[in-house]
Amino acid sequence: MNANDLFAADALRHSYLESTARARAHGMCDDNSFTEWLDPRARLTSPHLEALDVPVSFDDGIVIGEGRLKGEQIFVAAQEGRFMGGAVGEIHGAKLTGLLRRAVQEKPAAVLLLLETGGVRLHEANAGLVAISEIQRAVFDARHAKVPVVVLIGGGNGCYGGMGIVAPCCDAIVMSELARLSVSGPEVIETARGVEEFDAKDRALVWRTMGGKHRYLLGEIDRLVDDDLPSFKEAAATFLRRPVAFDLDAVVAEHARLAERIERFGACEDAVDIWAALGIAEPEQIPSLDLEQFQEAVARSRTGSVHETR
Amino acid sequence: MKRDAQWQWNSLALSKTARLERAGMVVQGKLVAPEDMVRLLEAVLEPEDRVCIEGDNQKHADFLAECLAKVNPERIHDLHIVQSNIALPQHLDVFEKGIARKLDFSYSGPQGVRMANLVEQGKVKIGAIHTYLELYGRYFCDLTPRVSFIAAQSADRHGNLYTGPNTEDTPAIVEATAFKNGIVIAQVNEMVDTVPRVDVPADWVNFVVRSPRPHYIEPIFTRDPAAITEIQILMAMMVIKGIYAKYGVTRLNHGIGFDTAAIELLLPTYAESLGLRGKICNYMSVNPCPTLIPAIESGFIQSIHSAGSELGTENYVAARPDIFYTGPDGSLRSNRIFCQLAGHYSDLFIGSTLQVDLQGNSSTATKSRMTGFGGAPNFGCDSRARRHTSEAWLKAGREASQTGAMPRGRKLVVQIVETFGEKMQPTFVERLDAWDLMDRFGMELPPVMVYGDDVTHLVTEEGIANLLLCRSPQEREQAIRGVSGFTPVGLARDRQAVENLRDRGVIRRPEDLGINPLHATRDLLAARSIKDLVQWSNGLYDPPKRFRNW
Amino acid sequence: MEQLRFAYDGLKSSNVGAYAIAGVVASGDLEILVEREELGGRCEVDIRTSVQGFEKTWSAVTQSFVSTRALANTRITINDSGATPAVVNLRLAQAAQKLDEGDA
Amino acid sequence: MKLADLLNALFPEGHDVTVDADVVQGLGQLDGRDVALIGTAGHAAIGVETALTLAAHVLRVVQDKPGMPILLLVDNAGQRLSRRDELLANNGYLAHLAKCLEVARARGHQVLSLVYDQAISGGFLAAGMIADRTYAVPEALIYVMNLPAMSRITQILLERLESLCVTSAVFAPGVPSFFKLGIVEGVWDGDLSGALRDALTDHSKADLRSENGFARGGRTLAAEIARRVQEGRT
Repeated sequence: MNANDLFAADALRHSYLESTARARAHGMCDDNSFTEWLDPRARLTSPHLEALDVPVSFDDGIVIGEGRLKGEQIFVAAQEGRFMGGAVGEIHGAKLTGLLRRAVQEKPAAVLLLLETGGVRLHEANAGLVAISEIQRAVFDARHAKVPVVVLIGGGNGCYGGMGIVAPCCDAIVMSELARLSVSGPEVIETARGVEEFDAKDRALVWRTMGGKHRYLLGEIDRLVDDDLPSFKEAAATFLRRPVAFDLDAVVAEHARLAERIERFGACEDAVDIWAALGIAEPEQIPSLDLEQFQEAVARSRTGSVHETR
Repeated sequence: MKRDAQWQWNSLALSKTARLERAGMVVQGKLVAPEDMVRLLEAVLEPEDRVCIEGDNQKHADFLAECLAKVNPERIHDLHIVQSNIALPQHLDVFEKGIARKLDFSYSGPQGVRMANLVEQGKVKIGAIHTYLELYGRYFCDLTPRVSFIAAQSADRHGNLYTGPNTEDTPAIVEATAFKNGIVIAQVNEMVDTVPRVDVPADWVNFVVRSPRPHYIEPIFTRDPAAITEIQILMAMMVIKGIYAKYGVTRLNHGIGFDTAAIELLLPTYAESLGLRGKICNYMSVNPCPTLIPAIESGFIQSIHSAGSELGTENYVAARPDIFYTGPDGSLRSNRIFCQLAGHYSDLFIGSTLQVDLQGNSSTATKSRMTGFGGAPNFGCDSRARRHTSEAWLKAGREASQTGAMPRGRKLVVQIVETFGEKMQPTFVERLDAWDLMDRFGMELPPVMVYGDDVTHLVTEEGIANLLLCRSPQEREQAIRGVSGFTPVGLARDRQAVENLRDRGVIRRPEDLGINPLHATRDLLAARSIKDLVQWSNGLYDPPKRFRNW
Repeated sequence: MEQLRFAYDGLKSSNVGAYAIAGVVASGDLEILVEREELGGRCEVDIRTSVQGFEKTWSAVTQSFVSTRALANTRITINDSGATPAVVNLRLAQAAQKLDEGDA
Repeated sequence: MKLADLLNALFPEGHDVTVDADVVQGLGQLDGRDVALIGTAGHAAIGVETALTLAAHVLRVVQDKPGMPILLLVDNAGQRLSRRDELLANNGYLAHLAKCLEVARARGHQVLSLVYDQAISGGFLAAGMIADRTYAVPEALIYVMNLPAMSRITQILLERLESLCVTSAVFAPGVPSFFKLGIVEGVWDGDLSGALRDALTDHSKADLRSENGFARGGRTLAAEIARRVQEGRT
């Protein structure tokens, strides 16, 4: 028997986490419909990295372009988490900003942001920081233009730093439980405040504090999906041409939710305490549940507003 | 001449009695309070005693090691430490302070650099570096401990000990000590009314202390499938098809690196697709490494004996008593010595190394560290005393046999390495660093892990060299160069000779085995993450928190 | 960083594919861009590597790779972050295969 | 610059400002009209409560004072580094603050920010750069991360980073770098109320930071690359 025949079925399980940014971008689009913009031949490598004798990449760590999803035109940007941790530099950021600005003009059915990043690329610190601010502004402009901006987070490095702030500025967030979303990373907190504040090596603690399941239960994200490309794609498709209201009523409602969160959970020591407060039976079991079991546990416990986002 | 009638034949027993009497001034009975332990040690120890501080791969008598490092060096000095694994800082503190002077050991791992420095300063005088079997063999010969510090999970008030799944070296240590009038002191994690099973009977144990905290234990054999590379997968495919399938290897021992983890994770996928289930990897001598779970669950591995356990696998092992050796209580009973023995007489050993020379000698020694041998040499050598036969053993023997010689089998000893290691260090070298280490420490031999004449196969990303088929030292050298890739050693190959070896099947490239390197992707792994392993185990495997990313 | 350049002559030619990319610039890995380009029949290889002093190794690796393939009039550009020859070889093969599949 | 001195210099006509738990809010009078003041003091580390309080002040201005210009007063130590804040999703709170300010902008409020003391990383992003335009006083301290920490994380020698600071605005901390990159629109020195008056005459909402960064020679690539993508020259 040919080994590769045997695994044809297994290969259908394309892990999102294990895929490269380029493979993810292709994977979010209908077959062969993705066209990359400023592809590697453009050789847009960072002069700032070069000045520091650090290896560069032809795409500066981000793949952008357009494709079709369920037949509709979409724009896609995918950060490569394995290059510099997906960190945002000058070129990297400008590619993403340009894509969002183009969306304002062309009005695709959605812009998908496949984020995997530690935030600002320290080697080009100031340019990276402002790039994130420009991305944030461009996201808002796309939303004002009624183009849904959908964030997908499923990479091993999570989505941190300034981009962790940008993500909730978008229309919707889809995560897998292996993904993390936060502003400060555990190592940063441990370095600044000590291991008693946050033991970054305790991965179980890291994930229940910042991982996909907790973010879902907190109401910070819209969908929790399995770690495979088709699941992310299906989830993304549900937001096509469905911009979320972005006006005074929306932020006032969000304000009330966030105030309530501090009130209800502000004194909780650990995520498990929050889950218990949400009325989940056996909250300590949450991390070990598969997606289906997790959804059941959440449904059973739903005390009214377990899950509600922007 | 016959000794006279006045000769003392029970001096060891008298010494033991004297020591126990001195101990009686410190403690009543067997149970010792932690705060009395240093005083107790000062009472029972004497200068120049041979002492074992149980230091296995998994469990460590760390509290007792700490106590020993606190005794007064004026009273207790020049001890001779006989111990398998120097893993904790306290193990070397006793030398730094002059409490101990001489050392016979097997393995020093993380303490290798500090050890090397202490040897150079003259604070540690090395007797010899052993394999586990050698060292424990000498426990019953010329290195019997006078006092042994051991670690166990629990004890009852009589002193019966339950070791937990990491029984490891405890039986050998206690047997040697207790039956030569030595003194056995155990630290336990908990005192219980009844131990789950008796691993060490109470009358072999002199003192028990409940350690203020559970003994040191780390999941040192857990390999996260997420870190397995495509190159390791390619080599694993070659091993499965070019060695396991070819010889029909049913009994074997795996090293604990990522290379062998890759093999384990390809069994339910790639090996299954080759129709090899039931034909290879039936019986293994190896710790319950989590990466074995898919191969067990899919019906490849039928039986595993382990030298020690691995954190997180307790419930899984207990739920698979047909596979593992477990006690009436359900938990694993491991034993380093028996596992070494089983592995020694099995059909194949496969493991990795840091350097290989042109004769195929391999070493994990580097210039700055003194790490020792552990168990690999006993697994990784031909079993010259083997008399029973097996398909794999006979086939290897036939390949090696010269016309007219007495027919016999050969154990397959496989070294699996990438041609370049970390930081572009070439694995293949003209001269092992082991020679420099020998010079630096005045050793009598270079510390070779596996001797070239024991190695039968070298596997690299470039191919498999079957050294059994080499008929001269020159052929052997070219066979090794022929799989050494782009290292200087590999670039210096005689191309024609290498092609000839390839024609004869001495060297086999992936394409010769029908393997396309581009198919060596992580999609072939039965599990690509720790979480996948948990799923394979139906939730029975409980990974330590540092391995969780969910 | 060290910059290395090699050029090879006398290779077979092919028109299949325009460009292909394989690998990622991550520790111990590299990215390889392969492009068809009129180069007077040559195959030109440009390498930027973070590991100094391995020119001979790179020369041997690329030489052995191009010699068996239809890579006349092809530019190979590499950003390396300390990949071993084993990984370099694999990524080269992956890039070549993608090129042969006419992938872009 | 001290907050009290700042307010006196900005609003000689008068101001009515309270500071509660490092959160500054109130009104300043300029040419007879009110400017809403929202911000932080005392090098505030911005955690969930701070962000939510700031957002509440923004929403109150939007609801009660339609069209009133908002001046963000920036002095922070970045986002608060704590496990508890991350447990509650500090990123969501910081994003909420940004969204409230964006809604204000969309409803016609001018939003300006002034770094009067220090602005660091995520704190600058969420509570400063979100404005239409950002300004700074000359003695302000703006940076992403201190150099020793940066050296540790990037594993680049501190001396090398220090020498890079001399030549590269992309890298060097400080107001001049952030001005050169187009991040800080202008430096307010001397007549602060005059500077504010001038700034309030500009009602543009466009994000011209990369263009300015290019014109000032600090960011040579961003503007052109973003434009290339935007215009489809890909």
